[in-house]
Amino acid sequence: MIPRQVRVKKIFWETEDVFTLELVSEDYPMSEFYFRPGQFNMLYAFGVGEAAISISSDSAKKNSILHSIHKVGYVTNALSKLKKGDVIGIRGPFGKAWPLEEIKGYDICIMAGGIGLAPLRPSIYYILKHRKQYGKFTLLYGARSPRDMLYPVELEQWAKKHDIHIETIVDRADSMWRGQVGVVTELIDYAELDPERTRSMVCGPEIMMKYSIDELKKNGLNEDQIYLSLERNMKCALGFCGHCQYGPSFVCKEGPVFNFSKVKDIFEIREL
Amino acid sequence: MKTISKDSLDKIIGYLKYKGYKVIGPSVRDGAIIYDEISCIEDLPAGWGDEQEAGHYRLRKRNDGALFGYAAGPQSWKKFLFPGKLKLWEAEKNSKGFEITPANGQFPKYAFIGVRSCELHAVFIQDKVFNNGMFSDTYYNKIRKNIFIAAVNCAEAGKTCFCVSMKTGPKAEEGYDIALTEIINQDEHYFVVDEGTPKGSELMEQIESLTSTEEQLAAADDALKNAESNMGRTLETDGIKSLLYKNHANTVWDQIAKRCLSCANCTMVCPTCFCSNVEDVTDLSGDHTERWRTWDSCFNLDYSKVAGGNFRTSIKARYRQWMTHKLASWIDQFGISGCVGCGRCITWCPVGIDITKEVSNIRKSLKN
Amino acid sequence: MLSRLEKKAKQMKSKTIKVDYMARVEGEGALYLKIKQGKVEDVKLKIFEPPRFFEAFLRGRSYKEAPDITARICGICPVAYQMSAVHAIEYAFETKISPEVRELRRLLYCGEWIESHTLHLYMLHAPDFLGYDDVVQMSKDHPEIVKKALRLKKTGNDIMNLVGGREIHPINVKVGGFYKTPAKKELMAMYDNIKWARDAAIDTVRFAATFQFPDFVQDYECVSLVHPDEYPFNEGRIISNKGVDIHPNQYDYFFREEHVEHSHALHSRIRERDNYLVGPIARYNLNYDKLTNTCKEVAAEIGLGTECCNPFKSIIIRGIETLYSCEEALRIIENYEQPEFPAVEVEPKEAAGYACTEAPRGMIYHSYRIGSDGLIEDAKIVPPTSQNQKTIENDLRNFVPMYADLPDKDLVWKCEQAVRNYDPCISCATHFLKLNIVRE
Amino acid sequence: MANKKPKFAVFKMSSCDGCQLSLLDAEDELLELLGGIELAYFPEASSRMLKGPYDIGLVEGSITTPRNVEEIRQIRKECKILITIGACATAGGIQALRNWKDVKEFTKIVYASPEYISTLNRSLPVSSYVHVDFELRGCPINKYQLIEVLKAFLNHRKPNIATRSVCVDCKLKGNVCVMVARSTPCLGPVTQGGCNALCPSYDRGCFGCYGPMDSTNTSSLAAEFREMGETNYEIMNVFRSYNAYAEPFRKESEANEK
Ligand SMILES: Cc1cc2nc3c(=O)[nH]c(=O)nc-3n(C[C@H](O)[C@H](O)[C@H](O)COP(=O)(O)OP(=O)(O)OC[C@H]3O[C@@H](n4cnc5c(N)ncnc54)[C@H](O)[C@@H]3O)c2cc1C
Ligand code: SF4
Ligand code: SF4
Ligand code: SF4
Repeated sequence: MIPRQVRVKKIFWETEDVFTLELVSEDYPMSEFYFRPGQFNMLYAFGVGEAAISISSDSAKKNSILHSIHKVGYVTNALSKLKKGDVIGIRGPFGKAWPLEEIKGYDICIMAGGIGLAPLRPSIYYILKHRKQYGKFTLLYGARSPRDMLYPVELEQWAKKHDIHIETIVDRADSMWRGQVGVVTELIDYAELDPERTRSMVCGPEIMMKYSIDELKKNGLNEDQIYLSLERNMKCALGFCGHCQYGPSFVCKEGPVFNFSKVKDIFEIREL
Repeated sequence: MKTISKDSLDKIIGYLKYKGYKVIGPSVRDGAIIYDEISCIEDLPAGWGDEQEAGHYRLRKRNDGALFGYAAGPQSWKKFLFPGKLKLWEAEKNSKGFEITPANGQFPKYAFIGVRSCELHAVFIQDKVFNNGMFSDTYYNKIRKNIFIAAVNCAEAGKTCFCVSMKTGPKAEEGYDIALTEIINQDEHYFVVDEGTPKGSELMEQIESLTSTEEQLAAADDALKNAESNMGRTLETDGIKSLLYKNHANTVWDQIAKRCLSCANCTMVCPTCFCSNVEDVTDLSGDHTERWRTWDSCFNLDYSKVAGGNFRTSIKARYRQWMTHKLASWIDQFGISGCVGCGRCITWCPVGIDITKEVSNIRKSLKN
Repeated sequence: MLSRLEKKAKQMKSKTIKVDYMARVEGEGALYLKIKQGKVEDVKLKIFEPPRFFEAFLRGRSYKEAPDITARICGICPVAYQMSAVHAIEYAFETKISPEVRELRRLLYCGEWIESHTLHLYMLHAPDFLGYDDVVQMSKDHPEIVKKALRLKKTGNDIMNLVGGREIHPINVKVGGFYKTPAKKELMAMYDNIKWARDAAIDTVRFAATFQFPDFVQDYECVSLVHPDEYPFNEGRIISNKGVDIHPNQYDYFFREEHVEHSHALHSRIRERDNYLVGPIARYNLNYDKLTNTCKEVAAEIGLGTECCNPFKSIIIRGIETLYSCEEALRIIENYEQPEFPAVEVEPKEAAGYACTEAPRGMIYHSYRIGSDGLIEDAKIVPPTSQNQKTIENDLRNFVPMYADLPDKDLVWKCEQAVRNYDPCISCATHFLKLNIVRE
Repeated sequence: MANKKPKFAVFKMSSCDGCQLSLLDAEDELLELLGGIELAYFPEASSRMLKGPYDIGLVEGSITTPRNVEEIRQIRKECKILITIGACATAGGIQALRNWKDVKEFTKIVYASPEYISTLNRSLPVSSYVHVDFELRGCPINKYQLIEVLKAFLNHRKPNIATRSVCVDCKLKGNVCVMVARSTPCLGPVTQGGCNALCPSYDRGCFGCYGPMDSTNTSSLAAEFREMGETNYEIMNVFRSYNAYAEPFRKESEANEK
């Protein structure tokens, strides 16, 4: 339960209310912070508390780690006020990662909503780096508005430089937006999924995930071809505090990434 | 098996104290049997029994002077292994950032006197919880490693007990250092003692004892049989997991929700419930901070809150989570039921909601 | 030498002084003074604290709820309220409480007196004499005194906490006794600290005696409870130095609350006579002989005498009463045996009950009419501040001419100080006072 | 915490003064607390009355007069953070009992010349008139909770003020339930903790002075009280005390009116 200390190397704002922390350690070799895409850390703001935050950097980059954080409450607010050189606590990494090994050789369709792109970014880096080992690679991403879109510059670069098909959509457009308006599920036709060959990873608000999965299933994907990352209240991340229970699972240990077939029976039960 | 006189129990307590144990046992306080530090046999609830029903508890005077003639009370041993409030660490700001110091842990050496079979099982269950395969809880394990357990077999069952259904009693089968069976007849009051570990045997060597006679062993057996035959309640566990998993939409939950207060008493008294919260506190300057762990409950509304909303706002969903966890998902999580049939949640629910009855209500609802 | 400003002030013929919000008093009050040619033409101690209708909503409630409800009249002296209610109801039902419970109740009073007197003395009133805005400022120059004051105050609160459950709105008081009585060893745990507090109280009296007091002696009709054996807290006859000697059940006959035009406030007065004084000075003057020897010695040491008619010196008497409370607390704890039952059975019946007790700031009166079902049919409560209000105004009337020449700022300070002599608790007073909604 | 001391103010509406007294009752912490802030406005304790704006304002008392309404609107403008303290400020307090009665009638009972009394028909919480940043419960508040709230706001962290039942505190304290073991009616199961389960620790039932917890089932508890022999009238009164106008208690008391 005792956090280690890391230093803020950089803090920058992705959107109006999402910022990214770049963290480095002087006391420990950075290898101790090695993670697999999809895992998360518990970040501790001194005197304020902890929040579970996914790691959003490239797992191959060995000198620092990144977290993209949505400013929503006390802890995330405190983290947002950090300056270069400040020290925070960190525990982790925790949780199950995206099954990047298992899905090698398949077409990949990522569906992300809002801040949900952050936990998926390490997977994107990984797949792009090992591009040949995967089939067709599609990213469908929806945000509330153009200004809420995460990593817009990077998205553009990926699309330009790499073999990845990216489609974006926003709930509400502004005058600058030339793209599509609507919800992320509307993008699925662009993916031209080959159901047999496709594996999908989904992350975003629970309601977005529900409709995305419905859509994927309609396009012929089996439940076990879909992976999703869940959020629950989390206090310890060690499987002791009980808060993150999701039916028979603890999200901190057996999740946050689940194969959908494992949770399909309970996914639609309200207030589980 | 050995037989010791009633007064030898005092010697046992004395010896344990001499060995540096903090001896914890039952005593009477505020109209109930509670667990607290004891110093001699006089502290035990001699001649006290109890009368329990759903939402009802009264002490009852017994006429036989039994020291362990009561059923499970409002407290359980979990309060020693998994304290309600525990400081985890504190931290101080410094020029480098801050420095964290683990709470300078005091890990008392406890001797528990009077642990019932169901309570032993509850400890086994929490052993699994706090050593979950990936992580183990420091405080729990440090304390747990050093406890001395003097179990007591039940000679009489409470009206809300159902350990037989849960296969957790009434006989203490393992995990104790010594197990006592209290026998009282017209002119004798003695204990039949079973040594469960070398630690237990070492203790017994210091205590005057005789080898138990056939008669004494038979009396001990009868006592257990008596307990087994007068269990206050039963819970049908066959297929319980799928029963609850499949019935998440059953109207029985709505019925319960009308009565359940979401007060969390059931989870507080349950010997296996393990949920906790953490609180960060700071001093005025903000330079010093502490992290505390406290008992939490799935009945508390905040428990399932996240920044975007709350996963379980209705009382119905919270009760369903609790009962489904106890009796079904616990099995998936830890390979064992989360209920040991002690009946505490039934007795200490202010409105007397009865887990055994609700399970049977769900079963009945399927027949109709 | 008079300063230029003061000279100028002296030349001024008439002025109006307004204090919109009296500081360091409990509750919200305002002061209005009209001075014409050095004479007070009009004086109003105004209370704009909103009314809270306690007497009205006590109607229809069970007698059992009275101690909890009446406590909420005032967070400053809740014990006096709930205890007066309890005594009045026990009088109605002819309930005989056990001697142990009676002693414990006195102990609870000791706690409230120590706490409330210390609060007023050091935190609200002493800054006046020493020229500070508040105790925080004062603590910068006198850190040791303030620390000691806080510990003394805490001693009172500790007693209230243990005996009453908490310091504000205690929960342990009930008709017939207590819900739960403390064990002797719990009381003994406070003993040494109360001994310390007794010494601190002696120092307090000496400290207060060093203040500068205006030479302002008044002829008051002092009213307080008087008990044959003890300094009054919880019972006794109502006595005055001008001939009143009645049982509390005759209160309504002898005392009147009158409507006074200029202030729209109810002022208490003795029927057929005039205003009167309740509180520390009245108690001291009528009960000097019941004080402990230490109290008398300390009073003699500082030259206080057996009677005091200078309201500014009430601060010293608060110190002496604090000392008395410490000694009384020690006596009670020494002799205490935990009673077998925390309360006696109470049998409600159709009856009326009356009681007076002594709040730190003066005598409080409660009367109830209760039905056979135990429900309250009518209640009347007269708090100390409304009894003193007319006297406060009189004091100002007489006091201001002595200082009418001071610059406004200083005069205001002096006037406020004169009001604070009474430790007025406007929060409780207002439940019974008319309020003038026009704020000047 | 910023280097500049935050400006701190305490205001009073209609109340008994007990909650603000809690601050002065924190004898052990008072000097440290007041050393860390600038006491800009606290008439009960200080003659110094600085003008706003204030960083933190505490408000005690309910809104019962037109004057209160005016004041609270002004106070809200002047306080960056507005915290209400006590049952009066958070639920209307005991004076909200008038809300069921004709105020004119009440006025006549208490005052000889009712025409001078100017009050609103109802006693309402501060939040009925302005936005409140945090509500601290209790009649009176618990001083340790108050200090916790101040520390939390000064350090921009979440105040550790639980909103769940008194029962949890009772169990943490090791109390034996008065309802189960003595059949004493107790509002603990529907009342927010914070008092450290005071009344049950003194062998009496909770009477709800911290107001309703975050999710109440008052009708189930009322049914249990009825079972224990309480009359509807008694149940009505039990819910109609210091937090009478807090919605769950108000509704339950009304449900038992006849
Ligand atoms: C596995 C996982 C990965 C996550 N990854 C990210 C990420 O990459 N980026 C991101 O911005 N957010 C992420 N979140 C969500 C993030 O943890 C919450 O938004 C954050 O905890 C809110 O903390 P707060 O104190 O700022 O919010 P507040 O709303 O102030 O929280 C107040 C209280 O609400 C409760 N609370 C709210 N949300 C949570 C939560 N999720 N877990 C525990 N308690 C909660 C707590 O009791 C907390 O004390 C993730 C959550 C999980 C479980
Ligand atoms: S669920 Fe109830 S009966 Fe089962 S172990 Fe917990 S308290 Fe005992
Ligand atoms: S089941 Fe009973 S004890 Fe548990 S939360 Fe509901 S009412 Fe409370
Ligand atoms: S137990 Fe209930 S009534 Fe008593 S102090 Fe606590 S909240 Fe108030």
